[in-house]
Amino acid sequence: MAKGPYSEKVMEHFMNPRNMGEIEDASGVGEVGNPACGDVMKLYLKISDDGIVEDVKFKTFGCGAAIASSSMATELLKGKSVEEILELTNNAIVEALDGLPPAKIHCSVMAEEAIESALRDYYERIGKDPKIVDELKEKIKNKQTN
Amino acid sequence: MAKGPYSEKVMEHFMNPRNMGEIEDASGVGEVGNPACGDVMKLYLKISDDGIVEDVKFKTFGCGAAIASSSMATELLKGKSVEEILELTNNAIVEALDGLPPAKIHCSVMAEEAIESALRDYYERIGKDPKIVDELKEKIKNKQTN
Amino acid sequence: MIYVDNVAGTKPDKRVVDKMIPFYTEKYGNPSAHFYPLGRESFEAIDEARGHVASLINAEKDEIIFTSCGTESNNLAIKGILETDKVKDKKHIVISAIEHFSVQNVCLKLMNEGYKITKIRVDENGKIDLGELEDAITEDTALVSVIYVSPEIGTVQDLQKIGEICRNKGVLFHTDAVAGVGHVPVDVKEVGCDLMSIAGQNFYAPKGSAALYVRDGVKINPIFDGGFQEMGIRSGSENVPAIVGLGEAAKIAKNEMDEYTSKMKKLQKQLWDGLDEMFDFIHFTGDKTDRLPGHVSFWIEYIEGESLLLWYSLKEIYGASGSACSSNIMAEDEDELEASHVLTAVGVPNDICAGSLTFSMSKYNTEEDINKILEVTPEIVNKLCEMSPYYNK
Amino acid sequence: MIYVDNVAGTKPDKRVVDKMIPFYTEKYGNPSAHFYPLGRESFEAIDEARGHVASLINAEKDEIIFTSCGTESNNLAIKGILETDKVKDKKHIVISAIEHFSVQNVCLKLMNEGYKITKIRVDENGKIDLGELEDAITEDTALVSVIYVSPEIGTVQDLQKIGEICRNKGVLFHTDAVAGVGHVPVDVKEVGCDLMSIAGQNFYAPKGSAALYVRDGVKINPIFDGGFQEMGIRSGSENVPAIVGLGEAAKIAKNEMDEYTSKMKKLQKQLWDGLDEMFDFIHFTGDKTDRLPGHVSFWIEYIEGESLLLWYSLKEIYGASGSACSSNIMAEDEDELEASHVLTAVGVPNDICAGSLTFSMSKYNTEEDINKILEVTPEIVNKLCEMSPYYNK
Ligand SMILES: Cc1ncc(COP(=O)(O)O)c(C=O)c1O
Ligand SMILES: Cc1ncc(COP(=O)(O)O)c(C=O)c1O
Repeated sequence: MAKGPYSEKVMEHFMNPRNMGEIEDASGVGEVGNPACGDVMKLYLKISDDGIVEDVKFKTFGCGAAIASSSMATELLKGKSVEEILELTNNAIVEALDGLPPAKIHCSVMAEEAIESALRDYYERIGKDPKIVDELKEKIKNKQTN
Repeated sequence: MAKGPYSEKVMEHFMNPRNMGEIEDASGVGEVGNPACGDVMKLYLKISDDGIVEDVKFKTFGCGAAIASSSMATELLKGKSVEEILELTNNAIVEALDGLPPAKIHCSVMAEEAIESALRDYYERIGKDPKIVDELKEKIKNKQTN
Repeated sequence: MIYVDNVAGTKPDKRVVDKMIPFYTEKYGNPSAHFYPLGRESFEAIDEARGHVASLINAEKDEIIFTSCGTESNNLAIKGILETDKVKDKKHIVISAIEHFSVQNVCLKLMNEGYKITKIRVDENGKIDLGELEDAITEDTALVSVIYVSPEIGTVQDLQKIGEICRNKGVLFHTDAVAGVGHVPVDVKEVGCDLMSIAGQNFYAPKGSAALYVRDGVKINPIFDGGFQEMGIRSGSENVPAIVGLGEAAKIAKNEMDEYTSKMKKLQKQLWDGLDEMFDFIHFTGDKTDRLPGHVSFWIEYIEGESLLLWYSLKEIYGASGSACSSNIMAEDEDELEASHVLTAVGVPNDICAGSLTFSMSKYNTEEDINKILEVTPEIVNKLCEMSPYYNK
Repeated sequence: MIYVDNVAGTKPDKRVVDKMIPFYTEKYGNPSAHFYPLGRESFEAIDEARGHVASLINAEKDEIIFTSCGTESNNLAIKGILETDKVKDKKHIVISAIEHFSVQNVCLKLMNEGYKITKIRVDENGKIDLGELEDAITEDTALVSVIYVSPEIGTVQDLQKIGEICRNKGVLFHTDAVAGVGHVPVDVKEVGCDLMSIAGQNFYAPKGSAALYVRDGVKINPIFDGGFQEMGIRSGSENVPAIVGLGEAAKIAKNEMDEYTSKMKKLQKQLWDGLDEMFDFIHFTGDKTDRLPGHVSFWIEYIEGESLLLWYSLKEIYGASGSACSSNIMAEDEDELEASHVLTAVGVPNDICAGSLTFSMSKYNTEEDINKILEVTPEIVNKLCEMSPYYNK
C-alpha cells in the first residue's frame, strides 16, 4: 500500500468504495456540494416503514477523502434508525477512517451534510416538515455538549 | 607546487628569495611601508663609484607577493646603472613575476618605492640633492608616455 | 514505477552524481581558501561549472550567479533590481497571469510596499497576450517578468518577442526559465533578457542547485548580506557539490538535449494521441505545439483530479495534479487549498481546477512507460466515471 | 595533508555522505508530492532529519527551518523579525564587535534604513562585555545578536548569561552558532535564545546544509516569497539530500560529540603548549578556557600571517589566516583587503591583523598531525624572522 497523506483505511475505502451507485426507488436523496473545491456528493437512502435504513448508495465527484468519507458514511448508515442517523457526525466518519488530513476534514463534513439533506428529502416525501431534521440535530447537539 | 592565487614564479621567489639580508656598508638604504596592510620593505644598495649596482639585499615583512616582489626587484637591480634603476617600474616587477593578483599589485609598488627611497638615501650620502630622484623619475615617465 | 512528475524534479543523471560525490568525500575544501590546493580545487571546480552553465544558455561566465533553488533565483532577480539606480523610482511590475508562486507571491508582497502589479492575460493555450504586454509597460515600469515554460500546462512562451518589446520600451526583462532550461533551447543573447532563473532539478542535476543569469551591465543587489562570494551578489559558503552538479548537467544538456528531447516529443505525441482517442470528454491544457517536450496535461470531465492521481499512483504511475508545488494537502486548513491560478487563467472551469492532471516525462521515460499509462487509463477513468454524479452514459 | 581549517568547512562524515547518496540516485522525489511513495519518502526523510537537528540543540521539531547556508540563516533571523508585530516599531539592534560578516553586514545595511546599531566591545580574550550589553538594550531594541563561537579566535560566549539579560529586558535574542554547534554543547531551552543559526559544514555535514532555530511562538517573515515549504518561512524545493545529511550529522554529533571533543581538546593543548614553548614572541588570541575544541589561533611578532600560511601550505598543513571567509585575495582591488575586525576588536595591533593564524581541527585530526605541525614550525618561523626587518636577534 502506498504511503501517503491518507490512512490505510481511507485508501482501502477509496479503492473499494462500499455502496457505490444509485437507488431507483429511494426514500430520500440528498445532494450537496463544496464550492471551495468543487466536490459533489449524492446520497440515496432506502428507509423501511419502521424508519430503518435498509439500503444506501452514493455517487461522489471528489478527492480521495471525499470518496472514502462517502463510502464510510454509507457503511455507518446501514441498519440505523432515522433518529440514530442524525447522531452520525463528521467526527464519527473521520474516526472510522482513522483520521483525515486537516485540510480534508471538510470532506467528512460534506458527507454529514449529504445525510441531512437526504433525510430532509425523506421527511418531505412522507409529508412531514423537513425542519424536523434541524430540530433533531439541535437536540442531539445539546445532548452531546451536556 | 601548490596551485594558488600566485604564479609559479611568485611562489618560486617566495620559497627561495634572492638577495635576502642586509649590507653593512650599503651606499643607500630605503625603507618603505604600506600602512594599509602593514607590509614593510627595507632595501640595501651597494653602488660602485661609477654608479653601478654591485650588490643589493632586502628585508621584508609582508605577504607572499611582497616577499616575491622584493626578491625579484633585487634581481632586476643587480648590475644596473643608477639611471637604469629608476626605469624599473612596478609593472616590470609584476611582469617578471608572471603577474600578481589585482589586490596585490600594491606590493610591487612598494618595491618600486623602496628603490626610490634607497636611491634618495644614496644621493644624500654622496652629497647630492635627493630630489634628483624625483626629477629623473619625472623625465622617465614623460619619455614613457610619449 | 513510471515517474512522470519531472517538473517536480528529475532523477539526477548518473554522470552528474558521479561528478559530485568526490566533492562530498575528498574535495571538501572551501573555495575561498585560496592558499591551499584543497580550497583552490573547489574554486576551480566552481569556475568550470560556471562555464558550462553559461555555455548552455549562451551567456558569459561572469553573468552566472549560483543560488540554492529556483525560488531564490526568482526572488533575487525581482527584489535585487528594485533598489538599483536604473529603476529605483519606478513602482510598476508586469507579470503574466501564470507565474510560479515564487514570482507571483513576491509581487503580491510588493503591493504592500506601493508597487502596482499588472498581470497579463494568457489565451486558452496559455500564451501571453503580447499586445496587452506592450500596452501595459509604462514609464513607471521597473520590470517585466514572464515565465518561460509553465510546469503545469507545458506552454512555452515566445521569449524573443517578449524580449523585443521590453528592449524597445527600455525596460528590464526577467524570465523564470526553471521549467524550460535543459529541455527547450535558450539563448540569452538572442532572447535579449536581462535576468533568467535556472534550476538544476529540472534537468538532471539535484535539488539545491540553481542559478540566476544577470546580463553584463545589469546591476543587482544581494538578498543576503555577508561575505563576498558570487561577486558579492550571493554571500554564503558556496555549495560546491551542487554547483559542480549543475555544471555537469548543463554540459550534458548542451551536448545531448536535441537527442533526448526529440525522443521525448515522440512519447508526448504517443500519450497525447492515445488519450485523445480514448475519450471524447478529455480536455488537454496548454499549447499543443509550443510545448515542453514530454509534457501532457489535461482534465477529464466528470472526474476529479486527485482521485485520478491517486489511482494512477496505485498503479505506480506518478504524475501531478496541477502544479507540482501548488497542491498543499499538508496544509493545516482547507482555506489553503486553492484552485490553480494557472488553470483558471487558461479558462478551465473552477471546480475542475484542482483536478487537472500533468504527466511530465524525462529523458529516461520509454515507450513501454507510455503504453502502460495508456493501458491502465480506461479502467481508472471508467471506475471514476461510474462513481460520478455528473456522468450519465 | 594535514587539514586544520575546519572552521572553513569540515570533511563530511562518511556515514553522512552514505546516507545522502540514495537521495541523489534513487530517492529523488519532491517532498511536496504526497501522492506517491517517491515523494512521501523524501517528506519523511526531511521529517526525520528535522527531529535529529532539533534533538541536538534540545529544540522541538517544528522549531527547525532548513536553509541553504549559515549566511542565509543569519539573514533570515535578523531580517525576518524586523517587520513582525512585536518589534516592527523598534529601530535598534545590538550586536557584538566580533560578528561574522553575515550578521555585521546585514546590520550595516540596516543603518541605511534608519536602524541604530550598537556594537558591544569584547575584552582581550574576545568575551563580550555583559555590563555594556545590559546597558545597551533600550525600549527601542528589536534584537540582540551575538556570535556563539568565533571561528577566528575560538572564543565561546556565555550564551546563558546573555540569554538571561535578554529575557529580563524582554528583547529577542539571536545567536550565530554556526562555528559552535556540533563541537560545543547547545541547549536552546537552557540558553533561552529565540533564534539560532546552524550550518552543517561545520560539523561533518556538507556545504549547502544549514538551519535556523526559531523558538515556538516567535514570529518570523520569510526572505523568499513563494510556495509553502518549511511552513512558508523558507520557500523553494527542499534540498533533500543536504537536509538528510544535516540530520545524520546532528544524530552523530549528539551521540559522539563528548568523545571526539575530548580528544580534540587534548590535541589543542598539545599544539598550544608546543607553540608556546617554542617562541617567546608568539601571542595566542581568544579565550584559553572558553574555547572551541581543537582551535588554536595566534600571531607571531615580526612575521606576517599570509607568508606563514603559505609556508605551512607548502608543508601540506592547511590552516587559515584570519577568518576563513574574510581573506579576499581574489578581490579586484587592494581596498577590499581589510584588517580583520575581530582581531582589531581583541586588540591585536593593526598591522598584524592580516597576519594572525588559525588552526582549527576536526575529529579526524591526530596526534601525529600536531607533531608534524610542531616539527615544521621552527624552520618556517626562523626563515621568516630572518627575512623580517623587525627581527633583531
Ligand atoms: C560564525 C559564522 N557564521 C556564519 C558563517 C556563514 O556561513 P556560510 O558560509 O555557510 O554562509 C560562517 C562561515 O564560516 C561562520 O563561521
Ligand atoms: C517554473 C518554476 N519556477 C520556479 C520554481 C521554484 O523552484 P524551486 O522549487 O527550486 O525553488 C519552480 C518549481 O518547480 C517552477 O516550476
